[in-house]
Amino acid sequence: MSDQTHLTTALDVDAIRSDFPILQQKPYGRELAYLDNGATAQKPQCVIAAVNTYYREQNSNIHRGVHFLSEKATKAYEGARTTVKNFLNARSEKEIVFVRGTTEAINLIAYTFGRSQIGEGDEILVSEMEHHSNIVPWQILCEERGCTLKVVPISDSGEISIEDVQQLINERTKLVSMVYVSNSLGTVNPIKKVIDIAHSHDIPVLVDGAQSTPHMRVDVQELGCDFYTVSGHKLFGPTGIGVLYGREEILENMPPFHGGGDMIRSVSFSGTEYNSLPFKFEAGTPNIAGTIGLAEAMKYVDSIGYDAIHAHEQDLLAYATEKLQTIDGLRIIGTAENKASVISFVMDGIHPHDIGSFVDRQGVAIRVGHHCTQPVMEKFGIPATSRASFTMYNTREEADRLVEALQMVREMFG
Amino acid sequence: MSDQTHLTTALDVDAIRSDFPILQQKPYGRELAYLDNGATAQKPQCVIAAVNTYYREQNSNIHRGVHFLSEKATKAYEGARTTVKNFLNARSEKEIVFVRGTTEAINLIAYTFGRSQIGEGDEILVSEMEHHSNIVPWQILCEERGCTLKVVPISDSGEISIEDVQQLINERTKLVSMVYVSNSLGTVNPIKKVIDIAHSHDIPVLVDGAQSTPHMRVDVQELGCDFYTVSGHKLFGPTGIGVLYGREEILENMPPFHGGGDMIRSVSFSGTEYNSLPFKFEAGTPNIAGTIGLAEAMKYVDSIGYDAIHAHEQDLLAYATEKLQTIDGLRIIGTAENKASVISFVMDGIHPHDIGSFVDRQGVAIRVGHHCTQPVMEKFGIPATSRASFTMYNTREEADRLVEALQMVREMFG
Amino acid sequence: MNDEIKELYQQVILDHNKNPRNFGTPDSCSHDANGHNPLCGDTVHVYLTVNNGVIEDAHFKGAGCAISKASASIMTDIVRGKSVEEAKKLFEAFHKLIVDDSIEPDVDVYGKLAVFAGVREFPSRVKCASLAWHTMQAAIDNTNEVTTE
Amino acid sequence: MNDEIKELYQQVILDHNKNPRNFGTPDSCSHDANGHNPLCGDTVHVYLTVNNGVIEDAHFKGAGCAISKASASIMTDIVRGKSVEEAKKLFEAFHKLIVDDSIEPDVDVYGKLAVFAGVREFPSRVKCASLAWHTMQAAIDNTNEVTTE
Ligand SMILES: Cc1ncc(COP(=O)(O)O)c(C=O)c1O
Ligand SMILES: Cc1ncc(COP(=O)(O)O)c(C=O)c1O
Repeated sequence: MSDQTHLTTALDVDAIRSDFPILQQKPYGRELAYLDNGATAQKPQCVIAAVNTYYREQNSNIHRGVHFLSEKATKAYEGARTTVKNFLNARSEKEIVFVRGTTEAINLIAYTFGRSQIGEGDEILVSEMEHHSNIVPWQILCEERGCTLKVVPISDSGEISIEDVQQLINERTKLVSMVYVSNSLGTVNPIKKVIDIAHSHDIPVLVDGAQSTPHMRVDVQELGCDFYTVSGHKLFGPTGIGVLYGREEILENMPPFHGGGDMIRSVSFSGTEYNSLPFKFEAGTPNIAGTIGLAEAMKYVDSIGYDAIHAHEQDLLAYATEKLQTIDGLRIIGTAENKASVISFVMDGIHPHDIGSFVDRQGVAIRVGHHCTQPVMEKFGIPATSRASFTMYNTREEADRLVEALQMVREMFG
Repeated sequence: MSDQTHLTTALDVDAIRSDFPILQQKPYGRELAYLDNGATAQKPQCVIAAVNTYYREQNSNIHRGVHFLSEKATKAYEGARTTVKNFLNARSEKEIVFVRGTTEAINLIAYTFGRSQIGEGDEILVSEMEHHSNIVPWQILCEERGCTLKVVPISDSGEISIEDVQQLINERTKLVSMVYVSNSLGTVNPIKKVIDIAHSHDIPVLVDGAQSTPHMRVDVQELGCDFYTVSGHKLFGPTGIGVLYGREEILENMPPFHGGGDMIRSVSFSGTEYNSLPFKFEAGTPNIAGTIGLAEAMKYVDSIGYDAIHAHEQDLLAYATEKLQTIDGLRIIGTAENKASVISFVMDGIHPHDIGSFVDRQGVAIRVGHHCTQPVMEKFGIPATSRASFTMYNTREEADRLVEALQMVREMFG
Repeated sequence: MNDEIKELYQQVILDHNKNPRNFGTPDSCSHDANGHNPLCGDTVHVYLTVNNGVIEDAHFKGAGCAISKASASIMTDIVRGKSVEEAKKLFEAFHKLIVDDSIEPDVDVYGKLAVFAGVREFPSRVKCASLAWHTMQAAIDNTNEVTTE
Repeated sequence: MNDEIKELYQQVILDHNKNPRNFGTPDSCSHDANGHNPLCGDTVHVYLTVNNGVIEDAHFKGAGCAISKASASIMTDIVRGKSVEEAKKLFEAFHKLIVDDSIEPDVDVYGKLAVFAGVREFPSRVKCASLAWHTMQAAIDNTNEVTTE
């Protein structure tokens, strides 16, 4: 990779880095190289400030109030919903449900769509690279309802084959639930093709967007998916907030999930009427500050632009991949053709935990473990990997520092 | 009420007020009198700062990381759990589950304990003064399982009778779920007596603590309840965070709720093992900043002290009650002997919505509506009430301003 | 007293609230519908007698705040004698009037409706003012039930 | 290189990691248990031959990080010939050593275990160091399965 390529990325990384206060932290007296963005992203100052301002100037409960602060808070909250709607290009605010994150989003679908539409003998199709949050809710449902979880296998490069999807879908399949970008392998799945196949059989598709949203523009109408999930904390937003997008018709026909305030039209002991979308699925006081912070994060991402982010990340991916391969006995797990800037690797004779602790003391933050994808570990016959995941504020220098630290690990362990 | 009484309250209200930045807001150019604390409380600077600091210095995903930030964040998150444990005097951190708020807490119980322990012909006992979040989850369960929701009626003063509880409990009762402090009436229920009766029949008790925790010290061991809920945002904490306390033995025997990361010990497509408490009930990335802010809020409340808070609030309650009754045609709804500092009222010939808008323009924030307790409205034959709810930072002067504004409303509407 | 409050609660509105016109169930009607604002509990029932596309009679019943009651009262006064098309146009104009800051609440243009211009300063009250109109629309369209939220 | 890292990965530990002692399944044993650290996937199986309250033989098998392997290797070396009581006391002492900053890692007191004092600077690695010990304890107590979290 020549410097030429590097220079053509339109990102002003220094300016971006200065937007993220935490990057000034000095773990063990060293510069922080935060390469754990797949676990959670850091927050730009504008997001932190939006949360701060909310509590200092707008805080109130929403929807039912007629006073000054309540009107401010409601406007900010519903304004955030509009921002999310535009960000994902949903048709309407009715399709945007605020949840805690991807895990809650998938469980909501399992409890509502799942329990009303999927029964004995039915099948749900996932892939072998799913995060636990896209496995366990279906296992619980299957145990309760006598349905079956079918699994699209992955190849040695960490890819699914469209032929397998085609073969595994049948008249018993009631839902396809698949990750767009794998958090442990980096694989970008051909999700549009999967959706098209499923839809040709009238099967709805849930897309786990926890890892795709941080890396690429997602247009839910273009994708055509029935459900899409976002984890705010992975998208430079606050913790405890996320989005479930659902097509209006499909949400409309689902029973509610949580019962409580705001999701009802009227309550009496003789019978209760549910509210309209999206409120039907938002019982109780929501994470108001979280939604406002998330909307701010989306605006921030838009201000940088996905094209620039993507170019920058792909540069880092190519650069780091090349450099990592120079290390003795290092093997990259996940070598799909279409990858996001996530690199999992193992090193001969050195356990990922030792790698993690070691590079941490050099100021380099990576994640080690099974990344909540144990079936992937099983498939590759390893207990864990080390994972570096890059985002817009990362640099080639940080990749170099990782590589250096790994060389030291190699030396130490012989 | 003499000034003497006022002076004996140990609170330094001015100092407290200066801890809450939002109280400097000037709606329509007037001082803000925030009397909507029952809907949500404002946040002291220390809570806002804790959230801010988390994002600037500690932000990381928790539990599975070995790097600097991850260790910081995990320590802060689990430290918050210990603070909550001590605050409620639970036996162990295993009994403290972080949720979004009371609504999620009750729904979690309905989906787990409810669906595994309550079946056809069984009964659940609530009261007529429950918030919708302690009605609708049970209605959903009853419809699904063929069980029945029984209701302890309330008197004209807004109180339950222990005799009614005794009579309604029987061998079919599988759970008593009751609010400690009513959000629309202010009634403090004799919850300890209810628990003792239920326990003498071996029936577990869930206490909706959304409104009690802001007003009084709650010791879950002393109370003996099986479940207790907290909404952080009503306790001066961030939005999107709350607590479900559950006795260890009862939580241990419950099936999980959400499936996903962190709630599992191991996952494979041939079978999954769940994690130990409290993690079994905390799937996915939690609201980390929220837990840290909530812990800070609890420390703040402790630093003021519930005794002082209670004395101050009771003074305001007595003072405001007396003054409000001087207004022509004003009737207080909820006149229980044991009340928290919550006053609901109606005015002859004037709709609460008009009252709310009017007093808002005087800078006085109250809530108008059914307060998510429609059965209470039905019982009193009214569509809505106006509600002023007081907390530690409120003053007699603010109560006076409410009364003045209401007098103007009276004049205007004739 | 706050000026915007005075704008909102003009004497006309207070008067219609106290003494609503066309209040009660008529002996007969050709169209009717029930309207409900679940957030504040306001309900209104609108009864119309439409003949050859002309609203010959209009009544309402219900319980609600001053704004929603005055709105129903004035609406039923105003639409009487108007064609269904004219009534719909009035609703559109009315809706703009109560949400759009830039519109001059000219009495020559809006007639009695001009008194509702003050609502625009109270976003949470727009639904109160428009409930009766939504319900009239539903009656005309033969949708029997309408809720605003 | 960071000093604390050097403290953690002392030569002794690296050596035991590379060439673990007492590694493998013995032909016979009187007590055994399986230990598992679900967060990093470390597993260790400990086999003991206990006679008259004395641990006559100790082996282990498993996969894990350097710290957990070295810990199992050194532990099985050290407990051999010790009474069950002595082994339990050693575990207690070891646990204090790896969590308590104030304890001097005196070689005269702790012998080979002293090399694990560096773990205290790595809170997330305490479980790696103690897994083998927990598992030995479980074997003695006849609990067949133990997990740390
Ligand atoms: C692919 C994928 N799906 C789901 C999740 C779960 O997201 P959350 O923890 O935000 O609920 C994650 C995050 O770790 C993920 O990477
Ligand atoms: C008595 C009571 N229970 C439950 C709730 C619901 O709490 P949350 O909205 O925080 O889930 C409230 C809050 O309005 C309440 O007052």
